[in-house]
Amino acid sequence: MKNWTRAALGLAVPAAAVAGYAAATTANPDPFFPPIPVMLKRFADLWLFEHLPTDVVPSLRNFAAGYAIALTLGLLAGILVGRIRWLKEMAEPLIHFGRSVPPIMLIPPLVLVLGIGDASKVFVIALGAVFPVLLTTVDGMRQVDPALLDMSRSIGLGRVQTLRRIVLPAASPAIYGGAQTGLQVALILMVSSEMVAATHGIGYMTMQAQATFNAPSVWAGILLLAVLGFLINAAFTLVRNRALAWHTGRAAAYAAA
Amino acid sequence: LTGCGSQEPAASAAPVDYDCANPSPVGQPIPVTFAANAIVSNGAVYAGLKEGFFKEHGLEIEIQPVANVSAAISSVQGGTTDFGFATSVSLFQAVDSGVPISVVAPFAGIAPNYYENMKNGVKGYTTEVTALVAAPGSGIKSPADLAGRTVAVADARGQSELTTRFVINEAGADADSVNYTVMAFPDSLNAFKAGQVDAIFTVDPFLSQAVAAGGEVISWPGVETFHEGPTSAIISSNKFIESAPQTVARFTCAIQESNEFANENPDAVREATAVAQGVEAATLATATVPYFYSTADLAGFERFAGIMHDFGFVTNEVDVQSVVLPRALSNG
Amino acid sequence: MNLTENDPARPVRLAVRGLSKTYGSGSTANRVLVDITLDVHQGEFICLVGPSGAGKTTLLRCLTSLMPPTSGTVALDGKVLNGPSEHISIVFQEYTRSLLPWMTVEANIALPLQARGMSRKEAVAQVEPLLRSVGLPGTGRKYPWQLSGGMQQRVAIARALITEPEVLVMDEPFASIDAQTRLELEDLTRTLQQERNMTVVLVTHDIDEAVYLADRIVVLSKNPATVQEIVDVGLGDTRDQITTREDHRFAELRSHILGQIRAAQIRGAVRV
Amino acid sequence: MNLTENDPARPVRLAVRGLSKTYGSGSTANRVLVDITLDVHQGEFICLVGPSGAGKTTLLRCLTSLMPPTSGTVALDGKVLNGPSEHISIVFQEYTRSLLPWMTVEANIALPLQARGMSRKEAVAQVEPLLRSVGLPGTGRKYPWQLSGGMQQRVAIARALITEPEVLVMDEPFASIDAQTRLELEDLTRTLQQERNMTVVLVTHDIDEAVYLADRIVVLSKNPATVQEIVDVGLGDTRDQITTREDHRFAELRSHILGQIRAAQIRGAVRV
Amino acid sequence: MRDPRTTARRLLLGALGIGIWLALWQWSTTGGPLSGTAGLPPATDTLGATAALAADPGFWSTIGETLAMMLAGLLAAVVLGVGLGIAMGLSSRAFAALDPTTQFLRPVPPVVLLPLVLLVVGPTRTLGIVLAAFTAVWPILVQTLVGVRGVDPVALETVRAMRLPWHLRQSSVILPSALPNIATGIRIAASSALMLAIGVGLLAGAPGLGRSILNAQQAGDGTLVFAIIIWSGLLGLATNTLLSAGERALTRNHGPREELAA
Ligand SMILES: Nc1ncnc2c1ncn2[C@@H]1O[C@H](COP(=O)(O)OP(=O)(O)OP(=O)(O)O)[C@@H](O)[C@H]1O
Ligand SMILES: Nc1ncnc2c1ncn2[C@@H]1O[C@H](COP(=O)(O)OP(=O)(O)OP(=O)(O)O)[C@@H](O)[C@H]1O
Ligand SMILES: [Mg+2]
Ligand SMILES: [Mg+2]
Repeated sequence: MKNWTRAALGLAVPAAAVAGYAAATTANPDPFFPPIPVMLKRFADLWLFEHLPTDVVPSLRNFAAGYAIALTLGLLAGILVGRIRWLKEMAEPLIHFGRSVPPIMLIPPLVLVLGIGDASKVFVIALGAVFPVLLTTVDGMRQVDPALLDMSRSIGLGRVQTLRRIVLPAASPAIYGGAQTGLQVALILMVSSEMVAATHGIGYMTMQAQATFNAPSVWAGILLLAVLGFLINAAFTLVRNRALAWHTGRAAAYAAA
Repeated sequence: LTGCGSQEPAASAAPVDYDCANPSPVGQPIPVTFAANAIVSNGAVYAGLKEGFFKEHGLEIEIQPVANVSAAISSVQGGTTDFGFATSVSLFQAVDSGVPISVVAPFAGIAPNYYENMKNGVKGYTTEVTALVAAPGSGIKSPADLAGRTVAVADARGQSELTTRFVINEAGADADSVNYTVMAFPDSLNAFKAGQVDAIFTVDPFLSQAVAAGGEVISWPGVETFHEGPTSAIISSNKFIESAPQTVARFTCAIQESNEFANENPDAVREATAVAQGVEAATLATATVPYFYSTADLAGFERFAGIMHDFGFVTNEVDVQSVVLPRALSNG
Repeated sequence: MNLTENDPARPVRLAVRGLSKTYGSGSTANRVLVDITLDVHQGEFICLVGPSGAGKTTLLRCLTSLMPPTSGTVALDGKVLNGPSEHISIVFQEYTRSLLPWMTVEANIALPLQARGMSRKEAVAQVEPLLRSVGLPGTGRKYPWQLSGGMQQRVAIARALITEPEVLVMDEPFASIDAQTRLELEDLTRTLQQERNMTVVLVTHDIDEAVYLADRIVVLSKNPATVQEIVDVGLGDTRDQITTREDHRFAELRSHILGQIRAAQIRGAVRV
Repeated sequence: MNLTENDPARPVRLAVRGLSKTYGSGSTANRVLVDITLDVHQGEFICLVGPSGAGKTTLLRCLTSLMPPTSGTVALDGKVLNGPSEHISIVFQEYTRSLLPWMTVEANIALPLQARGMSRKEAVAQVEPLLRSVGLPGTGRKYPWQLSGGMQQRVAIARALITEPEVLVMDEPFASIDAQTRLELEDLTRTLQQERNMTVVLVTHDIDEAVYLADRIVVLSKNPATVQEIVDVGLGDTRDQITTREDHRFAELRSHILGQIRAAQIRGAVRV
Repeated sequence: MRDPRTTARRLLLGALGIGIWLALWQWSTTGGPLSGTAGLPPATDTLGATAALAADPGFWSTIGETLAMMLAGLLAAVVLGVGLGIAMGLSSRAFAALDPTTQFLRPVPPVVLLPLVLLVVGPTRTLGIVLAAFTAVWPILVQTLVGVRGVDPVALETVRAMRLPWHLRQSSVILPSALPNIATGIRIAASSALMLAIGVGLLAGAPGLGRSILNAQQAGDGTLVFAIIIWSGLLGLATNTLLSAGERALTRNHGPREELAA
């Protein structure tokens, strides 16, 4: 497919949505659904300059720290749990229990232990994002073609080498999928954690706007999060596509145009 | 006042011929929904329900519990519920944002002359519903000492923050220098005990627990800000008011009767609230029951709106008169 | 022609003793190998033939300790194997599935050296000469899925050879390779085996190939597999694609083995 | 011996016109097929031979429209193909990966019938006779990964045959099958082709097999592949494993083709 | 099929894991670093309250509410996520058309949408379902996409050659092959759906466990809050156990899956 067809197709859906929204808001004005220009203006006013250093940057810092912790821990724990059977059996109920507890619920008690500063927020983000990474690591490692494992044993790759060269690469598409889900969870929690016990941040601002019926600000917040999410996701996709070039390349080798 | 594009004119109050004193019977009770969170300030409605005031006016009420005031306002304006509970602060913010809602009945507030009585040390006027409590050992003696400190408030840009800011400014400090962190009352109490915040804006029963833990009340921000008047109201959407004026009239009467009953029987209010919250009646035995206004206090509303405007909580000056239904201003 | 005596000059490298293998258990049990006993000597070239589905691959997997036998043992140089040994290289029948799609050809081939602790750079440096000798010069930077089936199979062969193994186990290694290249690879294998005094066990369906390559040919029967016959080839150590194949003994052995496999086939078919 | 005249009695089934294929583009472009033109007649048995990596599989994939050619066309009965046709059955070279591991053998074989709207039960009922004719009686309830390599390959063959296709395209279908079974399957394919007047295109590395089976043999050269030669076999319609292979023309053809492949190989090697 | 001894071992080790965790909790809140922290009840108190809840029939109907929202949301998400995932995985056109939009919507935190959805449907069960579905759809979509793209290209080409009709192609190749990934996606999504089904109660007063937590929190009953948290964890555990059992049944015959762990 040509690049411009791809771009055109990709723009068609959002364009239709925007046009539909614009038409609906003109035909049927509603204070909670402000017209798009109002939204955009508020977006520019709020986020472009004034609150960027005080609210956006700290939020993103928490996000980055929490997500980095989640990736590291999720991968490490996933590998350990995936490869050490007794550990897996011991940890499995706890893992599934842990990830079922809504992380937002844990913010108040966490505040007691870690304070209302960034530590509790980073912790919550890490806690929420770690599970998708961990689970897909464990599951992805189970899906390796047994023929590859035979090969690996036969050429004398040790446990660590097998893990590094065979199991993890084979699981990498699944792990990247989990990391992407973790990214979303981290964003959700970045915002949510600022809605409870916070003094600044994107979530705090947006929640405040919601509580005061400031619809354009709420929408500006949604827009900001969507844009940030989009950019973060795009960066992630870039990294993933590079790492999984073999995967896409192989599939494309067979795919009919 | 005009010039505020976002402000819709009040609901056109087509004269309705309904007399509270002579409840006209209906064949089938009219079903209506009411959005409220289960707090003592809503107690009059719970008590009124139990006393049968709503049934008397041919209404069958279903209470939709909501988490907070903005959720209640949202659900009223969206048409999910017919009526709802709103604090005056949230109400004016909503109106300021162009949300088409109006006050259909007065509700809980601070009793007339309360501030005067408190200043004069009249018995029974030593405490109020909301308080600012400083943490032990924080060295904070007055709201002025809060400058640069962290205070836990109950809602972002809501009544708690507004009144806290007001008392700090009154005390001569810069309200902007304070970190306001939003926490639910129980959480803020725990954070207070754990030394995570310097002061909390709170209400009973957390207030007494905070004091028991060594906290010191440094201000009664509600009464010190507003002095007296209705801090909350019963609202409905303009659309509903126009489409079902009879029902609204009946509802107004029932609320007014409930309010009068509540002022005379605070214990009944505590009891009914406890049932609604699903807690032991003893838990609320000492809870402060607010004063319930039976007619809307326009002057009070106007003063509140003015303070909000001064503190930038609303962008325009709110035309209060246009958002209060005439019927709510009179009794019966 | 059933010559199974040991050659005392050559020590026993692989000793298979009473090896049996049953897949599954209970009602779905599938008895594949029964009581296989076999000695493979150092520097010997063994070809394993037998009907499809007899159990050749299963035997190789047990032989190399990739899979535990149900009973019996396999010993390498007198030590019972409990897991794959680094002295044994394997070329798998499912060669397309045994290459790593995320690694280039040269990385795939260099992998066993890295497993032995060599740096990647050093290991990769050894790849190109080997690629040339399997007829794939200049393909090191490609990915396996960019190669044809026969090319992938040769990559798998190169990977097995790179460690200069003492024992080489190959499962139908030339099945997808054209006649000409096949002859070359046969000679390459035979030459390396002679030069390095390597022990080779090779499964093939091509009887000519078996006779041409082997010092001894092991014929497996079917359902379950037992050693039906072991044939001493006795065509000498140096072979040649033209003269050896013209040897009258070659033709004799060829038709003998074909008859044996046919017999094994029928024996099996009766039991189904 | 370069006999490429068309047989006017038989209509053209598959018409390949100026077909070229280049993998990738820019600096990594790999020109594999160049200007291949070829007619395959109804009821004709074509064998495709050529060095490993020449482009045989690529040609088959373009021929069956699994992959669009870079230029040129393929027409079936005069209609240019734009996607796989239901009249063509294919046996893939990577047979282990073309069987679905989550389906039993019989479900795998029945699948193409279900594709034609037959109920699963009805389709499965037709499987057992076919399994018997490829030498796998009673294996219908097993899963592919419970079978040996050669058995899996036969399952893939059975799957291709079940629809009684008009055109059968096979990529090294007997590579992993023992000599005896291979002969039987060769005869099976040839018999079915004769009975059903089926058109067959078969890739093989076994020159004997090519000569034994084919009406015409297409020799591909390498790097990039072009049609190097098309050889008319002319051994008659009925063949026999013993008499046909003893025909003096058989030996002649055999060494001619081997020479051609060797030439193709060398031509290719020079260009690398 | 599975050895009863393995099952016993699993149960035993699982119990051991939970035991260790509880012991740590108890120690840290009674004698350890967190002792005396208000709002952090010791394990014993919490477990007592947790057990007491089991005897309350009203609590079970609350759980039922939450489960109903979660399941309905999850179901919608599965239909939507798997459908879109397959479409985007198989058709580059569909991918090009939908990918930017999903990339844009995916990171929007559902909690931010809450006030808007609340406006339209109110603090009802529907609110929970909509938000649960909105959250759950993304992991399912992502994992389905991963799964569909991971289908062995040779297998895919095989069925293309057979010209399998669309539904057969899905049911015979795409779904079975992508199933392990889809199952992982659903398992991850289930906990997100549960989180939202509870969250809407907490943040907006929709029915279910969240509202119970809200009430407990407003009443300042920390022990009860933690007891309900434990129940939500148990609920997640139960959902996961069911889902994995289903997954195992579905992928039973996918091949000789070798246990990696020694
Ligand atoms: N996806 C791909 N990308 C790039 N090059 C490819 C790809 N697939 C095949 N090739 C190249 O195309 C050439 C022909 O491959 P093809 O599989 O058609 O050969 P073949 O004649 O079938 O060989 P064999 O007999 O070994 O199966 C090879 O040189 C191979 O490297
Ligand atoms: N995982 C398994 N589970 C059950 N049975 C199996 C399994 N693997 C192989 N078998 C059976 O064991 C027998 C021998 O298989 P094996 O792969 O060893 O045969 P082979 O001699 O290598 O055949 P080929 O020449 O076709 O490769 C076959 O009948 C096969 O069905
Ligand atoms: Mg085999
Ligand atoms: Mg090929």
